[in-house]
Parts: sequence; C-alpha cells; structure tokens
Amino acid sequence: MIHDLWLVPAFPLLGAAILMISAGRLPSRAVALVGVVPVAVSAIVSAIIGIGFMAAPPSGHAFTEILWRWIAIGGFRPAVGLYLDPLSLVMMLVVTIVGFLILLYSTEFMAGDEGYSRFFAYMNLFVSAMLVLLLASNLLFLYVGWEGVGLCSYLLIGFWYQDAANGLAARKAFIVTRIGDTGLMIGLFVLFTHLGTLDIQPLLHRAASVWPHGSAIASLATALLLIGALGKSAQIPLQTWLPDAMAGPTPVSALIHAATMVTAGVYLIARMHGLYMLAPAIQMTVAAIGAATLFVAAFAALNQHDIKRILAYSTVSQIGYMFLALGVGAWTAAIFHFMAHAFFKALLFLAAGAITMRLEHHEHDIFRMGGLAKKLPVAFWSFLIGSASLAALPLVTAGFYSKEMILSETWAHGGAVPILWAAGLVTAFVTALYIFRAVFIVFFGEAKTPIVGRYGIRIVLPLAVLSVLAVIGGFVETPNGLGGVTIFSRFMGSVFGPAPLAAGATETALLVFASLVSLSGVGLAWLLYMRPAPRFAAWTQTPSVVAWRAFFLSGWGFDVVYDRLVVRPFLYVVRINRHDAIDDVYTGIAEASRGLHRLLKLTQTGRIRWYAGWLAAGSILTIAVAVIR
Amino acid sequence: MMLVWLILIPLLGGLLAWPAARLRAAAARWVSLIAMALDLLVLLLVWLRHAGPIEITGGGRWIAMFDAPWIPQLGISLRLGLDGLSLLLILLTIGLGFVSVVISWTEIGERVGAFHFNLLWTIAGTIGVFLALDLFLFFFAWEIMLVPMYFLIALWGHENRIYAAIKFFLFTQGSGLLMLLAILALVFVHQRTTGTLTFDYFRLLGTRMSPSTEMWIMLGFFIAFIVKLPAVPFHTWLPDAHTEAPTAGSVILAGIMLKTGAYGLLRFVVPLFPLAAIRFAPIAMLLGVIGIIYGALLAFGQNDLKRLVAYSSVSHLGFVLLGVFAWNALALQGAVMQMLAHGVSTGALFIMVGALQERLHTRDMRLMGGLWANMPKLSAIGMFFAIASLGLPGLGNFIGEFLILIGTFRVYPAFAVVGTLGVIAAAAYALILVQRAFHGPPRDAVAAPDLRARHLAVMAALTVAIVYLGVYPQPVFDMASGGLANLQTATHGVLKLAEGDPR
Amino acid sequence: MSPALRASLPFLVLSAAIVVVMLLIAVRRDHRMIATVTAIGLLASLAAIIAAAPAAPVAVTPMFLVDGFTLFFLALVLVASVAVVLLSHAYLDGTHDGPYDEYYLLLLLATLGAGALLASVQFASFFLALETLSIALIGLIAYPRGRAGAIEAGIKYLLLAGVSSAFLLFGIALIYLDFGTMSFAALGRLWSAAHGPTDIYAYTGFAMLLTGIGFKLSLVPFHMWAPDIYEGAPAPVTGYVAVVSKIGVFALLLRYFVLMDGYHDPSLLRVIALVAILSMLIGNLLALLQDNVKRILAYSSIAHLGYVLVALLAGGVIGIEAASYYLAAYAVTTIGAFGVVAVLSQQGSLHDTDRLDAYRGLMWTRPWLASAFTAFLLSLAGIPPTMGFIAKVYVMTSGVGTLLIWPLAALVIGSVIGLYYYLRIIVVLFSPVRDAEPLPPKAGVSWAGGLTLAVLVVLLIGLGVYPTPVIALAHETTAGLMPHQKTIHTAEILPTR
Amino acid sequence: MTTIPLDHVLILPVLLFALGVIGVLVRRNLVFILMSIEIMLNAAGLMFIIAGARWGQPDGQVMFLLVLTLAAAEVSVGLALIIRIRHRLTTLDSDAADLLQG
Repeated sequence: MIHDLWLVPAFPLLGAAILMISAGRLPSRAVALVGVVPVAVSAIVSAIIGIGFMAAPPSGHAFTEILWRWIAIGGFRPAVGLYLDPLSLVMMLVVTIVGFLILLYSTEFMAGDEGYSRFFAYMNLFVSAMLVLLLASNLLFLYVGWEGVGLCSYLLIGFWYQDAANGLAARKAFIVTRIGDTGLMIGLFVLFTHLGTLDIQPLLHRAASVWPHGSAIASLATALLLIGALGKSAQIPLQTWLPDAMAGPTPVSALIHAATMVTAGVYLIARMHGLYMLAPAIQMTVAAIGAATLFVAAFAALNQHDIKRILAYSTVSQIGYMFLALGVGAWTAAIFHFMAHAFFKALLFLAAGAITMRLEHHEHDIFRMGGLAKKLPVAFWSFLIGSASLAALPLVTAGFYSKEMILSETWAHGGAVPILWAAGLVTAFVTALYIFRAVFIVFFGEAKTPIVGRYGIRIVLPLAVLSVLAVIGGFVETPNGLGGVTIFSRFMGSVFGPAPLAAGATETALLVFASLVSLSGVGLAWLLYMRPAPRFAAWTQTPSVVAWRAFFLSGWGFDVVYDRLVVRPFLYVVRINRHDAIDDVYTGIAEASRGLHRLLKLTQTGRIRWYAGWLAAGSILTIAVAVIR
Repeated sequence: MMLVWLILIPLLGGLLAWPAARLRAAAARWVSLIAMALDLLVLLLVWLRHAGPIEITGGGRWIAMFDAPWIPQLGISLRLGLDGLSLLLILLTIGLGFVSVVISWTEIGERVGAFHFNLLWTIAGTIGVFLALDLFLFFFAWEIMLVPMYFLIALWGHENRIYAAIKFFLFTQGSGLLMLLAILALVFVHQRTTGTLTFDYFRLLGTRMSPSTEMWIMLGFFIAFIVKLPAVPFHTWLPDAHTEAPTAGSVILAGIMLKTGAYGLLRFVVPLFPLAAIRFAPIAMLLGVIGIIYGALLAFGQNDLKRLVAYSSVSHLGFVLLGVFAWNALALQGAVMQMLAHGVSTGALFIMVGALQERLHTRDMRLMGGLWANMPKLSAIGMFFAIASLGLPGLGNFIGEFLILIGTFRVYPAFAVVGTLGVIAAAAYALILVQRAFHGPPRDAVAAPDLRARHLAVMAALTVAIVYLGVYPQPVFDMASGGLANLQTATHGVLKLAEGDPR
Repeated sequence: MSPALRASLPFLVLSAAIVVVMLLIAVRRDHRMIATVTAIGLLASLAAIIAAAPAAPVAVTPMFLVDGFTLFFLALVLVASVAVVLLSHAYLDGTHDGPYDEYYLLLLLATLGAGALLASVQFASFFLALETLSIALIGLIAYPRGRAGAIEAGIKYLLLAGVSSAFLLFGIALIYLDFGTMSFAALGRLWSAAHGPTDIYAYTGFAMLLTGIGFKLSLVPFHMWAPDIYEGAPAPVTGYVAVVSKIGVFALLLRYFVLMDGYHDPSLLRVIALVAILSMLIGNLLALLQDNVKRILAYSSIAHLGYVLVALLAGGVIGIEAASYYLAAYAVTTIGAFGVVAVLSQQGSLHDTDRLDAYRGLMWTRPWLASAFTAFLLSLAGIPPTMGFIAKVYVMTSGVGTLLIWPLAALVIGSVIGLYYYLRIIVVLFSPVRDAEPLPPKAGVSWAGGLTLAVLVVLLIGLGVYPTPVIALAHETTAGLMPHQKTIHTAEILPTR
Repeated sequence: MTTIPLDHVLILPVLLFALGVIGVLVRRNLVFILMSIEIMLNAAGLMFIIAGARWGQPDGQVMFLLVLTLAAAEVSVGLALIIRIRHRLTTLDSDAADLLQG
C-alpha cells in the first residue's frame, strides 16, 4: 500500500481538475461529491498507509518514491519524488483528516454560493498542493507545493471577488508570503551551489559532513530558509497578512490559515532541522522570533472585536509557540503542538463559522453577539472545547499536553535567564484570557443579534469529531508525572533522535505552575467579562489605555510602518514613471530631427540667387577643406 | 533541402493566401492553416528521419544541414542548419503560427488575404532566422521578418498603429544596421587573418582578433539583439508595438520575434566573441536585472491591459539576458525554457486581451472590473496565465526562471538575488491585472459573451503546453542540450583561458 | 573593323539614331513612331555593346577610352533611357499639348552626352560630354511649355548649371595650369609623383571641379536645385535627371578619382568624405517631413549619392564593385519610383501627381501599382529582398573594409532617418481610402508604362534575391579600372593580435 | 618677351570670376544673371589660355573655343527660356520665380 503513496496527493488534484474543467456546469450535489470524496479517499489511503507504516516500518523508517525524473541538467537532477517518514506521515494524516472534515463542513456552509464549484476546486487543489509540500523528497518539488498552497490561499482569500477589499487582502497575503518565498528560493540557490543537490536527505547528510558546526554558510542557508518559513507561517516581521486573510470563507480560514498551510514554515524547519543544528545562532533566532511573535500576537488578539481576527492572531501566536519549540530544539514538541493546534484551531474556526452563519448578516463582531450558549448549543460546546484546548486547561485538553511539552523543553534549554520560557508562560496566561474573553462575550450575557436557520449533519459531525480530537489528541504524549506516555516522541524518534529527558521534579513543578497560569487566565477573564467591575470599565477608558488598545488592535502598528516604508515608496516610483522616462530620450531625438528638418527646409527658398550663393559658399568651403590642413 | 522547404512553405502559402482571399475569406485562413500544418510535418520529418547527427568540426553536431552557393563573390552561401535549439524555437514558431491564424478567424475581417500573406511571411522570416548559419543570410532573414510585421501592425493595428509601427521598424532596423556593420567587420577581420572572404558561421567561429576589436564587433551584435529582446534601455518600442498590433501580431511579436534576439545572443554573440562576452557579461547581466525590475515596475503602473503585458515581457526577457550571459548549462537551459514558456504564456495573455478588446472595445482596465461574473471562462484562463507569468512552480515559466537564477547564482550571486526580487514584483503586476480586470464589483455596462469554442480550444492547447513545460520539461532539455552543447563547444576552449571562471 | 571602331560601335549607333530621328521628325510627326524608333535606337546601341565588348579596352583617340567600365555603365544608362522612353510615351500620349517629337531627340542627345562621359578620360572630352548632357536636359526639363513649374525649373537648371559649369571650368583650368596636362592618367602620375601636397592651385582646382560635379550629383552643399527641378520637371524627365545624368557624372568622377590616384591624398579623401557625410545627413533630414513625393525622392537621391560616395571613398576592387552595383540598383529603383509617379500623371495637367495626399489608399484602388511603388520604396530604404538591400550591404562592406568610421556612422544614421520618410509614403499608400483626393481621371496604366514597371519590379526583386549576375558583371567589367590594386589599401587601423 | 610672374597673371581671371559670381548674386534681372555667368565662363576661358601659355601648348586655346561654344549654346537656350518666363511672370526678376520651394 505504501507504494500507492502518490494517490494521496493525486486524488484531490483529480477532484480539482474535474471541477475546473467542468467550469461550474455540474449540479451542486455532484460538486459536493467531487469536492469531498477525493479528500476522503486520500484520508483513507493515508490512514491505511499510516497503519502499515507503524505496523511494519520500512527500512530506515522512511520510504522514498521517485515518480519521474523532473529535470536532469548536469548535476542538477531534482526528481518528482515523495518521501514518507514519521514526520510527513503525521502531517499527512492531519492534513487529510482535518481537510476532509472541513470540506464536509463546507458542503453545507457554502451551500448556495454562486462559486460553489470554484470553492471546492480551489480547496481540492490546496489539499493536493499541501500534500505535495509535505511529501516532497526534494526541495524544488517542495517549493512547488509551497507556492501552490500560497496560490490557493490567495484564491480562497479573494474568493468573494466582488468585494475589492477581499482582493486586497488576498494580494497582500500572496505578496507578503512571496517575499518570504524569495528568501527560500535564494536559500535553495545557496544549498544547491554549495552542496550540489536539492534532494532533502542526501542534502542533510552532505551538509552534516561538509559544513562544520556553526559555519557561516550554514547560517546563511538556514537564515534564508527561515525567511521563507516566516512568511508562510506569519511570524514577525512577515505576520501582517494573516489577520487580513480572514476575508476568505471561514472553512478556508480553518483549513489553510489555521490548521495546515500556515504551519508549513514549522514543517520546513523541522524537515531541515539537521541544517539548523549546524547553525546554532540561527536556531536561536528562530526561538527568539517565535517568542516575540507569540507574545505580540497574543496581546493583539486580546483587543480584537472580530471573532475571526481573534482566532487569526491566536494562530500567529500559537505558531510562535511552535517556532519557539523549534528554536530550542524541541522538534517533537513543535510537531506535537502542530497536531494539537490543527485540531483545536480548526474546531474553533468551524465553530466560529457555525456561529456566524446562523447570525443575521453573518455578524462577525463579538460585541454584537452574546447569549448564544443556549441558542446555539452545538456551536457553544464546540467552541468551548476548542477554547479550553487553546487555553491549555490541564489534563483534559490536547493543547495542555503539547504546550506543556514546549514549555518544559524550553525551560530545560533556557540556561541562566529563561526569558523565552517566561514569554511562553506569560503568553499562556494571556491566551487563556483572550480566548475566554471571547467565550464569555459571545455566549453569555444578552442576545444582540437574531438567529436564523439550523444545522445539518454535515456541520455537526465535523464539529463533533474535531471536539473529540481536540480532547484526546494529547494523550499520545504525556509528561512523566501524568503517565509518561511517549508514543509520539518514540514514533518521531527516527526523525529527530531520542527525546531529551526532563528532570522529573522540576518538570512536575513546571507542570503545576503552568496549569495554574492557564486557569488563572480563565479566571481573570471570568472576573472581567462575566462580573465586570465598574473600576475595570473606567480603567479601560483612560487615554493611555485607549491608545494601547488601539495599538494592539492594529496588530502593533506593523501595517502602518510597512505602508510608509515599502508600499508608498513603491507606488510613488511606479506613479512617477508610469510613462517610462527612458522613452523621452527617444522622443527627444525624434523631436530634434524634426527641428533640424524645419531649419534646413528654410534654406530651400526657391530663389536662384540664393542657390547660386550657396553654390559659391559650398565651393569656398570645399576649397578651404582641401587646402587647409 | 527539407530545411529550405521549411522556409518556402510559409512563403508560398502566403503567396497563395493573398489571392485565395478573393474567393472567400475563409480560403485564406485555410491555406494558412494548411501551410502551417505542412511546415510542421516537414519539421517532424526532418527530425524523426535524420540518420544521425552531422558533425561539424568545431561547430558541434547538427540534425540537418543545407548548403548551396548564393553570392560566391562575397563568400555568401545559403547555409541552413538545424539543431536542438533551433528545432525547439521553430516548433514554437509553428505552434504560435497556428494559434495566430485561429485567433484571427473572427478578429480580422478586412483585407484578409493580405493579412495572412504578411503573417506567413513573418513566420517564414523567423524560421529563416532560426535556421540561417551564414551571417549574411541571417541578416537577410532578420530584415525579411520585420517588413511584414511592420505591415501587420500598421494596417491591422489599433488607434495609434502608425506611430507604433514606425517606431518598431526604426528601432529594429537601426540596430540591424549596427549588426550589419559588425557582421562585415567580423568578416573582414577574418579575411585579414585567413585570407578568405566568407560569411560562413562555422568558419567565422574562433576568428582571432585583438580584445578591443572583439569588444567593438561584439557590441554591434549585442545591441541589435538586445533591442530586439528587448532590454532596457532599448525597450521602448515594445510597449507601443505590442499595444497597437492586432492580437495575432502581438502573439507573433511577443511569442516568437523577441526570441530571435535571445537566439542571436545565444548563437552568435557568445560563440563568436567568447572573451569579449565574458568581459562584458557583468554589464549585460546588469542590463538584464535592470530590465527585470524596471519592466515589472512599469507593468504595475499601466492602465492599458496590453501595455501591462508588454512591460511584463520586458521583465521576462530580462531573465533570458541574465541566463544567456551566465553561460552555464543550467542558466542556458533556463533561458531556452524561459523563451518557450514566455512565448506560450504571454501569447495566451495577448489572446486574452484581444478577446477582451473584441468584446469590450477597450483595453483600459479602469473600464473593466468584475468580468468574472460575466465571463468566467475567459477570466479563469486569463488568471491562469497571469499566474503562470508570475512564475508559479509547476508551470513552464517557473522552470525557466529558476534555472536561470540558479545558474546565475553560481557566477554572479548578486545578480541572481536581485533577479529573484523581481519575482516579487512579478507577483504584484500579475495580481493587479487579475484584480483590476476580473475581480471587483461587476459593471452593468459589461455584458458580453464569454470565450467561444475556437478560442477555448487554443487556450486549452496553450494551457496544456505551459503545464507540460512545468511538469515534464526533460524532453525539452534533452532536445535543447544538443544545441546548447554546440554553442558551448564553440566557446569551450576559449573559456578555459579565462581563468577562475566558475562556469 | 578596327578595334577602336568596333569598340565605339554603341556610340555610333546612338549617334545614327539621333540623325534618323531628326530626319523622321522632319518627314512626319508621329508620336508613336518616333518613340518606337527612339527605343529601337537605344536597344540597338545596347545590342552593339555586346559586339563592342570583345574589343575593349581600347583607346578611341586620346580623349576616349572604351573599356569594360564604360560599357557596363553605358548599358545601365541605355537600359534606364529605354525605360524612360517607354514611360514618357505613356506620359505624353493622350494629351493634345504636342508636339512631343523633339522630346525624344533631346533624350537621345542627353543619352549620348551621358555615354560620352562614361568614356571620357580627359578634361576636354569630359567637358564636352557634360555640356551635351546638360544642355539637352534643360530642354527636357522645360519641355511642357504650358507648365509654370517646368519653365521655372528649366531656367533654374540653366542658370545654376551655368554657374556650376563656370566653377568646373575654372577648376579644370587651375589643374591644367598646375600640371600642364588634361589627361586623367597623366595627371595621376604627376599628382602623386612630382607635386607636393602643398600646391594651392591644384587643390583649389580640385575643389572647384568637385563643385561642378557635386552640383550635377546634387551633393550637399551643392544640392539646393535638385528638389525644385525634380518637382518642376515632367516625371519621366525627373527620373532621367536623377538616374542617367547622375550615373554618367558619377562614373566619370569614379574614373577620374581612380586614375588620378586620389586615394593617396588625404586632403582629397577628406573633402569627399565631408561632402558624403553632409549629403547623407542633410539629404535625409530634408526629406523627413516633406509631403511632395517628387521632392522626397529628390532629397532621398541626394542621400543616395552620398552613400555611393562611401563606396568611392573605399576604393579598391570592392569599392568599385560596390559603386557599380549600387548605381545599378539605384537606377532600377529610382526609374521605377518616378515611373510610378509618371504613370499616375499626365503632361496635360498643371503639375504631376506628386502631392502625398494623392497617394492615399492607392493600395486599395490600384493594388499592383501601389505594390510596385512599395517595392521601390523598400529598395530605396535598403530592405530585402530588393536590390537596394544588397546595394547598401555592398557599400557598407566596402566602407567597413576600409574603416571609414565617420562616413559609415553617417550612413547608418541617415538610413534610419530615411526609413522614416519612406515608411511615411508607404503608410499613406496603405491607409484607408476615405478622404482621398480623387486621382486624375485615367482609365488605367498604359501597357508600355505597366510593362516597364513590371520588368523593373522583377529586376528589383530578382537581382535582390540573386544578385550574383550583376556582381559578376560588375566585377569582370570594372575591376580592370584598378589593376594595380588587388586588396584593401587603407592602413590597418583595426589591430590584429 | 619678358615673363610675367604666374601669380600676377592669375589676378585678372580670378577677379573676373569673382565679378561674375558677385553679378549672379546681386543682380535680380535674369538677363544680367545670364551675362554674369558669361563673365564667369570667360574668366575660366582666360585661365585656360594662361595655362596653355604657361606650358606652351595649344590645349588652352582649344578649351577656350569649347567654352565659347558652350557659352553661345547656353545663351541661346537661356534667352528662349527667359522669353517664356517673361511671358508667364511678366517680369524678369529672378526672385519672382520661386514657385518651387521648400
């Protein structure tokens, strides 16, 4: 079965192709079928392959399949090939399963949209591209998937194309990520030029043997790859596109901008971790960026009104955790958190979608919701479970175990001043605060917007499954104090090496401490938003606090800075040179010729004496030239 | 002899198409299609039936060769040769020739015969350029291809066609004269050292001359070719010519004719003047990089859809210039691929613009917007090719750009890095095109039929081509490698001399 | 038959034709007959060249030399004259402004003068031949007495040609004063051997001689008459002035310059280079925005003579070959271009059809004629597949071979400017007919005119694609002019490794 | 016979020629222009005679005869044309004949 690995990305591609070629002429029932079944089949194939892999791992715990020789020019021989190891297997399973659930959800969520067929075409294309990204055995082929998911992201953010704002958001997403992609591309140049291959595994082996630890060239290459990862995963300084990307339909946000695509950067670094271990400075940078991002984004999330923007900043922040984990060498923890995050963030988005689709005018502002707990119990419970997992409520949520693993490994790595760990801890508190702020505001208090419609099974089922996953997904890896399950890290061991063992006593202390932090975040949210004290309300209105809130609302002002520094100068240059200044040179030459013509034409007076005069003058001129030397 | 037929068939087809139009307009179109089909057939026959490569000492291996005296007094002969490089480009030429005839089916309504005559003669001239191995013959074909193109623009173009046509002609002819001077200078230098007066490409290869002479003569060729390519600062004819030309004219111009400039650089500039080319490479590549960025910036600023596409060509062809002067296998293969992919993708974009103009009677994007609602097929296809043109992996343009950049990176990393930044700008202009034309709120005034079957078929073919180039390009590389090896054998010995060259 | 007699056979036939035509006119005025006899006379002379060729080279008295060079250009002159006769017949016929018969007489006389120029190797014969040519031309130019323009052109040509002749004569006299010989060949020996380059009389004389010749060739700065005379003269005569008279004078200049061995005197080369550069640039610039077709062609012919001067400057076998081919191409093209104007015009009207507006949309009303005109214009612009292309390449070849950097630069710039105005005409030809000025009511092109143009187009394209015959002929016949110069003479400026 | 230095002899024809040129340039009457041209031609003729004398050859005088012939021919044609001009323009002012220009 493992030899049929190519089927996994092929099915969604086929689905996309069918939908595109049919050009919207299929009935919507058929569209739904063609839209969902390929991904479902992919999920099933993935699952079978996964079970097979775990039951009887191939030699070296990895499987490579070359589909065809893509390019062969001299020593440059990238192939279209797939590579399956525990890392890509986990990612593949998450993508196909979550993807399937979201697509199923979408068949109902998107019903009646005029672009129904187009939506599923793009989504299928996305799933396929994402699988290519994950499974590629070669960096160039990986880059195909990498840009492919970016394209689909662009297409889906701007899905409702009639609103120009959506188009703007889509372009912003594409161009900002492409800035990162450019870094990745140059990274590929560096890697190929110095290592002579882009096949990932040989490349990693060669790098390890050729480049000494901490060498400059390794730093350069990893830094360039990091730029790519930052763009895709919306980390500082390229994070600004993700909140705007919420312009797309909610299932898109769930699948692309939460569960899968935005974690491609994490995957890339994890995949290339061998290189990063050669460049400790850059690896430290990864951690620092992750820490900064998770902190910054959490505060931004704290002040949003739009339910999807809260989740978007939350996503940025959670990926920050993964980067932090990568930066401290906690590879397994990063992937573990990726998986947990995929479950609970997809759940949150789908639940948010389930809310907004039932509200009149598809209301997104949390302050215009309220009291929905009773009216929309399905959405409420799903959102609550998702929030609990995001806030890492102890013991019962997947988010708890994955975040715990990150924090404890960061602590272990932290050295004298555990500032990274501190940032993670503070943010854990803020995370609990902002998500439960949303929970309390949306689901409790007075109802402000009327409810319409009802849910079908295709909405409820994905929510239910994801809720379950958001709870039990963490039990594959638990701390020593809580059973010490190590299924996940053992499975990943063939990729990342054996997991470091944290000191028992410290670990337990940290565990308790972090649990308390999360809980206190929830508690504070309860205090502030369920039992609002007048003094708190007054404090929020003081000028400095208002200014800070506005600053956080705008996502720490990155957009403004970029607008001034990059966008406006670019537009200015374009505007002043719209008519191509170089052309003026040629126009000038032409004009000069015309002027000369007019001047010379004046000499042609038609008078005999004048002509005779010139004849004489010409003769004198020639005499002068001939005689004088 | 088969090679001669490759040129003769479109010439005769053109002569036949003109009177045929007197009977019925469709007759001229069918004659043109049949001529193209016959040409394709001949090309395939030459390719498939050749017994084995023809070895030319110092000139590599060739698929087919033809030689007959023409003006023996001046050492001029009718020497034609086909190798992988020319075969690919001729294939592109014939392919886009088909496309041009088909898309003109409804667009060109008057003087149909004359139109097809000019179309076929341009194609014949282009094929001649790709085949000629005698420098005089090359120049002859070079000129021949321009005249009908001039008429295509001047007679069937849009509002400002006369200005554009004359500008096109003056630029290309003026630079052509420089090239002629350079050709003649080369021939005389060769005569001085060897005593024979000849325009034969193979005999002129490896002509010994002083560095300054070599540089001057090379510059003559170089300028002619980069005017055609076009590279900044000689590009300004291109937006006008493209914008004003009829759709088929734009397709031929962008798809094929610009490639003759690149072909000239590949076939002549570097092999004939390897040392000068190496010394000059940084400047040439700088021009390429400037072209990439400058073209992209200008493309972004245009309101006229066709001008946008035209400036995007400036940007794309900047990559080719970069690739040619990087002169290693990767960059050269990239340049060839970029030429093919650009031919297909830009051709398709011009067809899209032409179809829009036929429907909306404007190319101004300020008057468009929201076309997707009314013309989903056209819009989807337009978007596809816009995305191809921004270099999406999996499509041909990406392969070309990537190979060029990775090849360049080995020689001049800085240029490669700046060129890569151009890819960002490409995203900016391609997406603004999509936004302004297809997305946004639909306008009431815009109610026109979507693409019809004929256009759809053409677009489908081009789509398949661009995907093929992106997904399974190896046959193209295999084909081109023969030709590129020919070029590189010509420079091999000399490049060895230039010490420390990392190629 | 002595070789000298045999060699001068074409001239004798031509002279006989003059007498016959004169007598016929006295007997009976019949336009068609006279024209036919004239054409036959010219063709007979052409045929006589074949008979004369084996005898060449031979000196016919010390004043004339009949060699391959003479015969090649004589053939060219005769072919051009025949074409002009055929075009003239169509042009003159159909109006009742006669008599036309003396026209042909003048034409024959002028042709004889041009022919004699080709054989001249001495100043006296040169002068005689030149004046025969130019006096006959005055008559031709002013022939349509009813036209104000023609009379004005006639008097202008008369007076200015008189002035230029005076310069020419004075120059010859100075040269004679300095060297004491009027033979070109003897001059060549003396100029390079005995005399130092300081001799002011000789140089002044040469410059004044060049003034006279430059006037006839309408080279800048002696060019001003050309457009006025071209515009005023009847179209076939304009063609004749532009082609036959210029070929005659240019061939003479070429022979003179080669025989006197001017290539060793940088002063002379410098003067000619200056004139050439000025002609190429100013001639083309003057034509740039003209909207009279005949004037455009006049200015363009100024430039074209500048181009041929580059070949003259280059010298050597290849230079003479280049000049020969160029003049052949120029003859075919220019006669053709003026032929188109001629078949569209009639003597009877007040002026020829020469306004650019009158040609608007000609392609769609008279496609064949317009196609022919386009071909001629492309040839003038030097675009393949026409003779003009090969000619330009040839001239550039000679120039590159001798590294005439500045003349070549002027040639390139001039050509680009030239393209612009040739294209302007073509654009007008192809533009839609909407607001076209109605053409003169003429049913169609006469068979003679049509045939002439057709033959010219065939020659133009045929010899443009396969120029070998003309080149071979030019090589065999004219190379003898420079037997002692086998290779390029200019010092090596391009260093070789 | 005393020899007059060459340079001195030349003064006369040069002066004559210059006079002729000036005449052409300053006189507007066509007849006078024609006459000035004759003066120029005769200056050239004189020069031929001087040159012939210098070398003791008859060629100079022969040329002078030829020049005279030319002058006569030119005057005859010229006068005929001048009559036509007078007929048409009712003036002999050369500047009036500028129909053709530009």
